[in-house]
Amino acid sequence: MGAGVRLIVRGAKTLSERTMEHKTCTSLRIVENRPLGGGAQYLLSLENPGWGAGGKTWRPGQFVMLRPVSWGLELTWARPFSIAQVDEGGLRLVIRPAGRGTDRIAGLAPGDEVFLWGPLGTSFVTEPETPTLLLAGGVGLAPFWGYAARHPAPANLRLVLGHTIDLAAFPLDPFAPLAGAGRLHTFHQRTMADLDAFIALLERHIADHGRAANGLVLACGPGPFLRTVRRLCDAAGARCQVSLENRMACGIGACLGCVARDAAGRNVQSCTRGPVFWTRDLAEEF
Amino acid sequence: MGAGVRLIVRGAKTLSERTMEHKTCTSLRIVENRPLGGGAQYLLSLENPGWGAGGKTWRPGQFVMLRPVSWGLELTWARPFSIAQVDEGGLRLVIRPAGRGTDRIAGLAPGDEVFLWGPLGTSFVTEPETPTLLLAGGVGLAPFWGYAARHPAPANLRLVLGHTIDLAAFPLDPFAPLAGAGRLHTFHQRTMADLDAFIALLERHIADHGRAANGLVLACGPGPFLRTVRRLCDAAGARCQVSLENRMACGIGACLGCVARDAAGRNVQSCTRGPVFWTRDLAEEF
Amino acid sequence: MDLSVSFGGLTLKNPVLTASGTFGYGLEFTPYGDLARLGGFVVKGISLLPREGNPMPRIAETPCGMLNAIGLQNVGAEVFLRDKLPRLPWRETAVVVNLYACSAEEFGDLAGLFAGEEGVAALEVNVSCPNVREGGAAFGADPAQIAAVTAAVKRRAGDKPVIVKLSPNVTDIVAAGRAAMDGGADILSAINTLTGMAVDVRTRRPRLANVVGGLSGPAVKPVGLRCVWQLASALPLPVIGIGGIASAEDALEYVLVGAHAVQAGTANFSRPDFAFRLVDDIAALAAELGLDSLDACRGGLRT
Amino acid sequence: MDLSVSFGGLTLKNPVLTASGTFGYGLEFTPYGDLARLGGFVVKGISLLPREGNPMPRIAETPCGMLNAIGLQNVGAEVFLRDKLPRLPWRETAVVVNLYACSAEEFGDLAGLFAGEEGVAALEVNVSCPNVREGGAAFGADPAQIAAVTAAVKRRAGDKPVIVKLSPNVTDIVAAGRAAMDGGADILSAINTLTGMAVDVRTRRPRLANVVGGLSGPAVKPVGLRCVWQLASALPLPVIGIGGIASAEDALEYVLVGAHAVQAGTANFSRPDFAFRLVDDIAALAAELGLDSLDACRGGLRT
Ligand SMILES: Cc1cc2nc3c(=O)[nH]c(=O)nc-3n(C[C@H](O)[C@H](O)[C@H](O)COP(=O)(O)OP(=O)(O)OC[C@H]3O[C@@H](n4cnc5c(N)ncnc54)[C@H](O)[C@@H]3O)c2cc1C
Ligand SMILES: Cc1cc2nc3c(=O)[nH]c(=O)nc-3n(C[C@H](O)[C@H](O)[C@H](O)COP(=O)(O)OP(=O)(O)OC[C@H]3O[C@@H](n4cnc5c(N)ncnc54)[C@H](O)[C@@H]3O)c2cc1C
Ligand SMILES: Cc1cc2nc3c(=O)[nH]c(=O)nc-3n(C[C@H](O)[C@H](O)[C@H](O)COP(=O)(O)O)c2cc1C
Ligand SMILES: Cc1cc2nc3c(=O)[nH]c(=O)nc-3n(C[C@H](O)[C@H](O)[C@H](O)COP(=O)(O)O)c2cc1C
Ligand code: FES
Ligand code: FES
Repeated sequence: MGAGVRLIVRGAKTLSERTMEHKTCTSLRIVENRPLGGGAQYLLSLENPGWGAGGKTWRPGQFVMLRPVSWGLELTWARPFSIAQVDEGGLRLVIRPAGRGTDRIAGLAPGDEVFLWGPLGTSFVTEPETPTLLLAGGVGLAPFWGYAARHPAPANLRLVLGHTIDLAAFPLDPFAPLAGAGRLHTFHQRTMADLDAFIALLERHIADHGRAANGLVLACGPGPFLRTVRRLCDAAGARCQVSLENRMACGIGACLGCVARDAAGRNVQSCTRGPVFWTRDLAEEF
Repeated sequence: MGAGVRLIVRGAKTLSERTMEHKTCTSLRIVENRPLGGGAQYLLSLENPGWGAGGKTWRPGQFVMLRPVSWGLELTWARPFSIAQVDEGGLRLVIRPAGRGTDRIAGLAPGDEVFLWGPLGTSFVTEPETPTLLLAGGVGLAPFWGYAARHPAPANLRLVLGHTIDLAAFPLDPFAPLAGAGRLHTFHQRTMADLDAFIALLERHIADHGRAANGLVLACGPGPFLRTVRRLCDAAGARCQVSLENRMACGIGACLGCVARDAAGRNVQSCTRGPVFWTRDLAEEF
Repeated sequence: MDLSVSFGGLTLKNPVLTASGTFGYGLEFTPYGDLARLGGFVVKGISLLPREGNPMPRIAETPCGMLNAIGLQNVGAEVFLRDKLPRLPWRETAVVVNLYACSAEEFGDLAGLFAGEEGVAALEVNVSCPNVREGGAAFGADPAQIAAVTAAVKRRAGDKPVIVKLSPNVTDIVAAGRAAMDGGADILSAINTLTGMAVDVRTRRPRLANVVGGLSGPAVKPVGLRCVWQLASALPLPVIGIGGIASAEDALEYVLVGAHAVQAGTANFSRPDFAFRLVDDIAALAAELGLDSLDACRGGLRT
Repeated sequence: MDLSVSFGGLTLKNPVLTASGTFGYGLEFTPYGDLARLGGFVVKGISLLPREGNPMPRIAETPCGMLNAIGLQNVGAEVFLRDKLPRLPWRETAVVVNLYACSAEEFGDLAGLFAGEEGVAALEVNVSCPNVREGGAAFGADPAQIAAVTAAVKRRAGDKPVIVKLSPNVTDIVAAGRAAMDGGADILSAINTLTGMAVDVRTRRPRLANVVGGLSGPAVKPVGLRCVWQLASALPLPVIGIGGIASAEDALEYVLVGAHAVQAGTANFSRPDFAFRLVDDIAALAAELGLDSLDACRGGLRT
C-alpha cells in the first residue's frame, strides 16, 4: 500500500482521482476535551467527519487542519494535528498546549465549533511482515495510535516513547497490547543529562531494525529528535520514515510556507509531499 | 446632589478628589447571563466590583467600560454600558446585541472573565420633589432601573418606554411599583407609521412636565430619539437631561473619540463631561 | 442577481478572484470547491526559470494577519505551461498569470511566453523585485521603473489585458498608478503586502529567515481600502481591490470605494473553501442590500 | 533589575512611555495607576492655538486595531502650560510634549514656548500636518521638510532633547530619519499611524467623517518593528519604538531590533492600567530571560 499511496500523491492527478481521496472541509463540534496528566496534553474528541466507508479512507500519519470558530480574525491559520484515531468516540486528536493556538484549543468545551479539513498528506508505510519500530517524541505518539490499531500483525511492532512531561499525559490505553507483550518502552527525559541515555536506547532498538533485520523505523516528534533518529538509522542501515512538524498555513500545498528540502535540493511542501517522508528522500538538513 | 456632582466633574480636580471617586479597573467573572425575550436582550450579572461603602459610590446614569478577556487582540476597545443596578446579584447590565462586540458579550457564560472599569461619567440629577419623567428608548431603559430604585419619592416618577422588539426582552420587574401605580407606559413601535403616534405620546407626557409643572425630563436611548425629546422639551419649556450613546474607545476622556458639541460650540468628551448632559449645555446638533 | 463584471478587457462571471501566492496553481483547491464557480484566480507568481525561494522559516502569524517571505518559489514558466495550465478549467473561469521578473527585459520575455496562450485571461505584473542595479529598492517604489516595466510587458502581451499590481509601501500610490497607466496598463490591482517584521524574544531571532516579509490579512484591510479609494478617485483605470478580504462585507467595501473586482488572499488559508463561499455570500449580501448589479454600488461611497 | 535607560539626553527610570494622543494629558489615568511609575508619557499633540479637531465620527475599530481622525483637538499651548503641566508629577517622571504645527516657523514658535519649562523633559515633533503650500502631502513624507522643521524646533528648544516622530507612510523611512538627523534631532520615534480607511456597506458611508484616518494597534506592529529595525540599523540616533505594543514581549521585541525605549498607544484604550502593568511585566519578563539590563539585549537580534 505504501508505494501506491506515494504514487498517487506524487503523480500528476486528474480531478476525479483527487475527489476520490475524500478530502473534505467541514464544521464539527467538540464532543469531549479531556485533560491528560493535569492538562499537559488534551484528548480532543470531535464529531465524526464522515470520511467515507467505515472511516477507512484516512491513513495513519495523515493530519487535519483545525481552526476553532472562536478565533475570529485574530489567529489567521488553522493548526495541523495528526489524526490519532477515528472510532465510535469520533475523531480523536491529542493536543499539546505549546503556544497561542494550542493554548486556546485546550480551552475548548463540548459543543464548541471548529472548522476542519482533511485527511491531508502522506502516511506511514505498513509492511505487515516487517519488524517495525515506532519512535515517538512526546505528542508524536498520536499517529501511532491508529497505526498500531490497524496493523495486521501487531506482533511485529515495537514502540519507544520519549517524554519530558508526566507519562500520565499520554493516552496509553490504545497501546495496551504492545505493553502487555513487553514491546512498549517509555523513557522520561528529566534533564539534559538524560539525553545521552535516551539516544543510547534509541540506538539499541534501531540496531535491531537495521540492515540485517531488514526492519523499518517510523518516527514522529520534534525536529531535533527526527534528525537524531535519521542519523542513527543511516548508521544502522535501517529504512526510515519521519513525520515532519513544520509550521503550516494552508495544509494543502498552496502557500509554500511549510517546505522541506528534498534529496535533490528542491523545496517540497511538507503538507502534501509529507508530512511523512522516507529519510532517503530528504536532504541532510531537511 | 445633581449640581454638586456636575461641579466636581467639571471643575479642575486635584488628584485626591479624583481618587475619592473610587473609579477602579478590575477583572470580574460573569455570574449569570440571562437571555430576555428569546435573546433580543441579555441581563448580564457580574461579580460585585466593590465600589466602596454599600456600593453607593456609583450614581444612576453612570456607565462602565467592559471588555471580555476572550476578545484577545481582535476587538481593541471595551464597550460602554449603563450601570443598571448593583445588588445582591452583583453588578447588573442590560445588553442589546447590536454588533460584533455585543454579539460576543451575548455569548458569555458564567465564569467567563471580563475586564471592567468604572463607574464613569456624569449621572442623572435627582430632585425628590420634582415631577420627573423618565423616557427610555429601547435598552436606554437600563440606567432607570437604579434611578427608580434609589429615588426617595418614587411617586413623583413616570416612565415611558418605547420599544421595537418584544416587551419580554426588557427587565420590567424593577419597575413594578411604577406599573402598579399606572405610571409605566410602554409603546411598541412596529412600523415607521407608529412613529408619529409615539412622538405624540412623548409630547403629551412632556407637556405634563413642562414650564408650568417645573418638571424634569430624563432621557436615554438612540440619538434620533434624544433629538426628538430635546425638541419637544424645548417647545414645552421642560428642563431636560439626555444620556448620549456616542461610540467610545477609552471611556475616560483620553482619546477624544466620543465628543459631543456643547452650547459654546466646543467639542467635549461625552464619557467624562457626559454621558448625561443638560440639553441646554449642548449645541443644537449635538 | 447578475454578479458579472466587465472592465479593462476582462469579463468575469463574478467579481471574486483569488490573490497570487495564496491559491497555488488552483489545483490545490479542487477538493474544496469547483474552480469554475470563481470569477477567476491568479496563480502563484511565475518567473522565467524555476525558483526555490527563500530559506525557512518563511511564514509567521501576526495579529489578524501574517508575514510571508516565500521568495517567489515557483515551477517556472515552462513547467507551468506544460503541467499546470492544461489541467485548469480556463474555459469556465479566468486564469490570470502573475509575472515576476527583475528587469524590464525579463518581464517582456515572460509576457511573450503567455501572449499566445488561449488559457490565459490576463497578465498581472508583480513589481516587487528588489532592483539591484538601482540600489536595492523595489521596482514598485519608483514610478519611472513601473512605467518602463509596464510598457515592456504591454509590448509583448498581445491582446491580453495587463494588470499592474501596486505596492502600498510608497509615499504616493497614485503616482505609482499613474506611472502604470502611462506605461499602458489596462487594469490596476492593489495592494500587495506591507513590509513588516516579527521577532521571537526568547530565541532573539527574527521569525522569518529573510528578516523582513510581507504583511497580509485583515490587519491590512484599512490600508488596502484607502489605496483603492485613492486610485479609483484619481485615475480612470479600473482597479481590482486586494487586502484582508475575509467576508462578503469586506468585498463590497472595496466595490464601494471603487473596485471592479476583488482578490481574496490570506483568507484562503483560514479555510480552503473560502473563495467559493465568498461568491455565494456576495450574492446573498447584494440581494439583502437590494442591489441589482455591482455597477449599482461601485464607487458609491457617500462622502 | 535596573530598567532605567539613558539616551539622547533623556534619562528614564524605565523604558515605558505612552504615545501621544492615547494618554490624554496624563491626568485622565491617575485613577488607574501612579503616573510616577512610568518612564514617562507623551501628552496629546499641542498646537499654538486651541483646536476643536475633526467632525464626528472620528474613530473606528478595525481588526486588531483602530482608525482615528481626531484632527488634533487640543487645548493649545497656553492652557496646557497653565492648567495641565503644573498638575503633572514631572519631577518623578518624564513629561514629553508632542508638538503639532503646520509650518517650520510655527513649530519653532511652539518649541520656544516650552524651552524654558522645567516640567518638560523633551519635545516630540509630529510632522504629519498636510502641508497645504506643498500640495497637501504631509511634511513627514518629504525629507527636506523634515530637516527644515527639525532644525526650526532644535533652534528654539534650548537644552530640551528633540524627538522627531516619523511616519511609516513613506517609501524610505531611513531617508526620513536621516533628514531628521541632519536637522539636528536627538532622538527618533517611530511609527506614527498608517493611513487607512473603513467603510460601512449598509450606510455606504466611510466610518470616519474625515474619510481617511490613522491605523494603530497590534495590526501595525509588524510595520513598526520593521521601521525601527531599519532606522536603528542604518542611523546612529537612538530610536523610541512605537506601534501595536500590547504586552511585555512586544516591548522587548522593539528593544531587540534596536529601540532604547517604547511608547504604548492604543493598548491604553483596551485597559486604562495597561502602561502601569507594562512596567511590571517588562521587569518580570526581563528577569525570566535573565537580562541584567535592557542594554544587554538592545539591538541583539540574531540575524
Ligand atoms: C503534520 C503535523 C502534525 C502535528 N500533530 C500534532 C499533534 O498530533 N498534536 C500536537 O499537539 N501537535 C501537533 N503538531 C504541532 C502543532 O501543529 C503545533 O504545536 C501548533 O501548530 C502550534 O501552534 P500554536 O499557535 O500553539 O503555537 P505558536 O508557535 O505560538 O504560534 C504559531 C505562530 O504564531 C506566531 N506567534 C507566536 N506568538 C506570537 C505573538 N505574541 N504575536 C504574534 N505572533 C505570534 C509564531 O510566529 C507562529 O508563526 C503537528 C504539526 C504538524 C505539522
Ligand atoms: C454611555 C453609554 C451607555 C450605554 N449603555 C448601554 C446599555 O446599557 N446596554 C446596551 O446594550 N448598550 C449600551 N450602549 C451602547 C453600546 O455601547 C453599543 O451598542 C456597543 O458599543 C456596540 O458595540 P458592538 O461592537 O456590538 O457594535 P459595532 O458598532 O458593530 O462595533 C463597534 C465598532 O466596530 C466597527 N466595526 C463594525 N463591524 C466591523 C467589521 N466587520 N470590521 C471592522 N470593523 C467593524 C465599527 O466601525 C465600530 O467602530 C451604551 C453606550 C454608551 C455610550
Ligand atoms: C504566502 C503569500 C504569497 C504571496 N505571493 C505572491 C506572489 O507570488 N505574487 C504577488 O503578486 N503577490 C503575492 N502575495 C500577495 C497577495 O497576492 C496579496 O496581494 C496580499 O496577500 C494581500 O491580500 P490578502 O490580505 O487578502 O492576503 C502573496 C501573499 C501571501 C500571503
Ligand atoms: C486616538 C489617537 C490619537 C493620536 N494622536 C496623536 C497625536 O496627537 N500626535 C502624535 O504624534 N501621534 C498621535 N497618535 C499616534 C500614536 O501616538 C502612535 O504613534 C500610534 O497610535 C501607534 O502606536 P499604537 O499602535 O501603540 O497605538 C494618535 C493615535 C491615536 C490612536
Ligand atoms: S502549509 Fe501551505 S504549502 Fe504546506
Ligand atoms: S471615549 Fe475616549 S475620550 Fe471619551
